[in-house]
Parts: sequence; structure tokens; C-alpha cells
Amino acid sequence: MTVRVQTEDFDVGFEINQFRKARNDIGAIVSFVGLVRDLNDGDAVSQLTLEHYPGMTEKSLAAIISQAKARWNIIEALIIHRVGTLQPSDQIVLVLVSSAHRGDAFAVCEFMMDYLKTEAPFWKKEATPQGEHWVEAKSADDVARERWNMKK
Amino acid sequence: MTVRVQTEDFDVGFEINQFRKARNDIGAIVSFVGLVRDLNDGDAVSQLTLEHYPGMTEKSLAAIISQAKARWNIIEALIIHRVGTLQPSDQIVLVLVSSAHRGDAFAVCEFMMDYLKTEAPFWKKEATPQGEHWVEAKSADDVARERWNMKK
Amino acid sequence: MKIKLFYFARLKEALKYSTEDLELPDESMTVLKLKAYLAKRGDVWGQMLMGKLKVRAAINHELVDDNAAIADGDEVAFFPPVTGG
Amino acid sequence: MKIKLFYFARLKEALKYSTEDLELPDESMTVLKLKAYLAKRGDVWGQMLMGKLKVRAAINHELVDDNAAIADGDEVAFFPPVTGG
Repeated sequence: MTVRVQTEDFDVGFEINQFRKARNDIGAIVSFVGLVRDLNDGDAVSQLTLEHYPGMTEKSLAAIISQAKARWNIIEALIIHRVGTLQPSDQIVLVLVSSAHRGDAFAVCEFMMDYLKTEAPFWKKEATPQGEHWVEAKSADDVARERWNMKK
Repeated sequence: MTVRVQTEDFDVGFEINQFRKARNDIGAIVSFVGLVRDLNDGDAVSQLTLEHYPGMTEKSLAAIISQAKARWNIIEALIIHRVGTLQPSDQIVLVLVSSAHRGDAFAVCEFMMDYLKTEAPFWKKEATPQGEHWVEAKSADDVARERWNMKK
Repeated sequence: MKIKLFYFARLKEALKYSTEDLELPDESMTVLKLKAYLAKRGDVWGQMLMGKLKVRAAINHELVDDNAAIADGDEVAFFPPVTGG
Repeated sequence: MKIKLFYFARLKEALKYSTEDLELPDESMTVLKLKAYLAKRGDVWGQMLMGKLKVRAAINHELVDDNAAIADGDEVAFFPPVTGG
């Protein structure tokens, strides 16, 4: 169970191979990669800067993994979140989950993203032709997160 | 929308980068990788051989993608399925989906796997210490598929 | 009428056929009728096609059920439930 | 009591503070009381901490609500709703 906050890019294929090397009982690996979009809420985005709260970030991401492990059967989980300045199509975040069977891996990967979006202390600032502005939190993300309290 | 049936291995990181190169409006990429497990239904598995129905395979995978595109908003989808003889921890299948927002990418990736498991003409034969045998279809896979008929 | 037949996986192994060209009497033909026709070839054919095993069929690469009609020139395949992924 | 304060994102920019050490009167302190205390520093402090903007708080790296108690030595942070991922 690993958490990394870094400015460097990541390679999903490499991380999947690290999971595969460690053991032979993995049946399913699900990954989520979040990317910088060149358009957000109607604004052209030329650049994105990510700020975070060192110390709390790692703790909150580790807590998200712990909650997932308590609820589903998974083998391994990894979260990599980049900070600093990124361009459109750059990778921002990776959530990688392995399990014996696919249902658990899918559920945990989506669960972790929904929690990360609403609990992990990262903030995005967009550069647009109209200047820089902080990205507003979306109520859709709160809704996505609340689903997990209702599901068994 | 691409379908590949091949004996060669694949690299998820490479395929993700192909998606990213093509356009800058992708917000989410979800991948599923299925792997050979060294234990299946209690049997130690030393080797797995995958047979398929050339012609029908490609057509059924393309039909799965078409159904997903009609139902959700996705940007790109790729299915790679290997055939031939594989070892534990080898990659069997990749389903890769990109979309503007993560909800669609997660739903489509899982939908496509559930349909692939019950509709695409592949058959697995396992080599175990007790000899070779064909893998039995699982009713859990039919159940997983049926969920999509109930969901909105 | 003439059809092309394919067998896969467990069926292919047991029947020792992977493909064959078949000439059938010119009458209405369905998947179920074809299974019954082939089952007359002998024990293993009956066991594999009309026995306890689930058998799936495809006509021209589309999954079909037992009532599906078969026409001249069709490609028909028999195989166990799929187990890919 | 002494606490350490952190501000992030929009708050950090507006308040022109990223961190500070603060000595507070030795009485029961909550997140809401601390916000009100800081709001007295001036217009921008009031707007950012007690205005229309949603402000989240963390004590010692845990998300908390307005009623959470603050103790001597705590690390307290104020920031907007998170937007990572």
C-alpha cells in the first residue's frame, strides 16, 4: 500500500509490472489516470498548477487506502499524485488496485478516486486567456462520494 | 475504437500514451488488466492456453464497444485480448477507456469486461498437476452482466 | 443446402473436428434440428451436443439460441460457454 | 496556548500568509472561535474566514468541523474545498 506525492510523471505500465512481479495470485488490476483537460467549465486551459498540504496529503491518501482495505478484498493499492505545474494532457493522478477478482478492483479504484476528490488536500489553479483562477470544487464530486455511504 | 487479438504481450503505459497523444480533452482513463492466476478454484495453475474463434472474436469485441458508446459518453476505447499459451502473472486482456469525466470511463470499462466475459468467444484451458482441463464458465459472470440490464 | 461448421474448445477436442463442410437436406433447419442431426453420428456427438453440457451456437459470428434458423451458405459454430477475459 | 497555523490555495493568496505561529489566550478554543479571532485582523480576514466562501479546517492533518476543539501545540490549517485528482 503505497502513496507518492511527486512532481515527476509516472508510467502506468511500469507500476502494473511492479504489482505483477511481487506475486502470482493477482487476477485483476484496475487503474485510473486523471489528466489535465485543455477545456474546463468552458475556459481554455493552458496550464494547471497543483498545490497540496505536505504531511496531511500523504496521511489522507493512506487513510483512503485503509478504508478501502477494510471494506473490500484487495491485494495491493497505489496512489501517485503529482504537484507543481502541468500542461494539457499531462497525467495528474494514478490510482492502481490489484485483487483476485475484478469486482473488488473496480469498486476500490472508483471509491478511492471519489474519496481523493473530496478529502485529499490538493488545490488546482488554472491558467486561461482571462488569467489565472482557482478551480471550484464540484458538488458532483460530493454526490459521487456520498454514493459509497449508501451502498452495501 | 480498436480491437486487437494477439499472442504478443501489451504495455498499458504505451497504450495510455497513444490515447493522450491524439487529443487534449481527455480527463479520465480507466484500464482493466486481467492476469493469469497461479491458483484457480483450488487448482495450482502452471500454464493457461487461450483458444478463440477468429472472425467472431473481433466482431463481438467491436459490438461490445458499440454498445458502450451508445450508452455512455466516452472518447476512445481499446480492447486487447491475448491468445495462445500464458504463464501465471502474464497479462491476458486489456480494456482501456478514455472520457472527459471519470464516471463514464469507470462504468464503460467494467461494462465492457462483464460483456466480454460472457459474450466474446474465448476459452481457457488450464494446466495443473492433475492434468489439463477446460475452465468452467462462472455463473457470477452472468450475474455481473445482468446488472447492466437493470441499471439505468 | 450447404453450411460450414466450426467446433471449439471442449467440443473440438471431444468430436475431433475443428471445422467441416456439410450438405443438408433442403428443408427448414434450426440450431436445435442441426444438433439432433449431428447427434445421430454417434455417442460422443450426442453427449457433446444434446447431453448435459451447455452448448452455445453462433450463426455467421452472432450468438443465437436453439430456435435460430439456418440458411444455405451459413457459417455455424458450436462451443461451450465462453471463459475469456 | 501556542498553535501553528497553515493557509492554502485561495486563502494563502488573499491573506498573504502561508504559515504562522500564534499565541492564544488560555481558554477553550474551537475552530469557529479561532476563525472569529482571526477575522478581527481586518476586512480580508473576515471575508476569507467568516464570509461566503466555504472554508475547510484540519487539526493535526485531520479534517474537522467548526466545533472541533483546539489544544496547545496543535497544527491548524484553513483551506478551500479540495480540488485534486
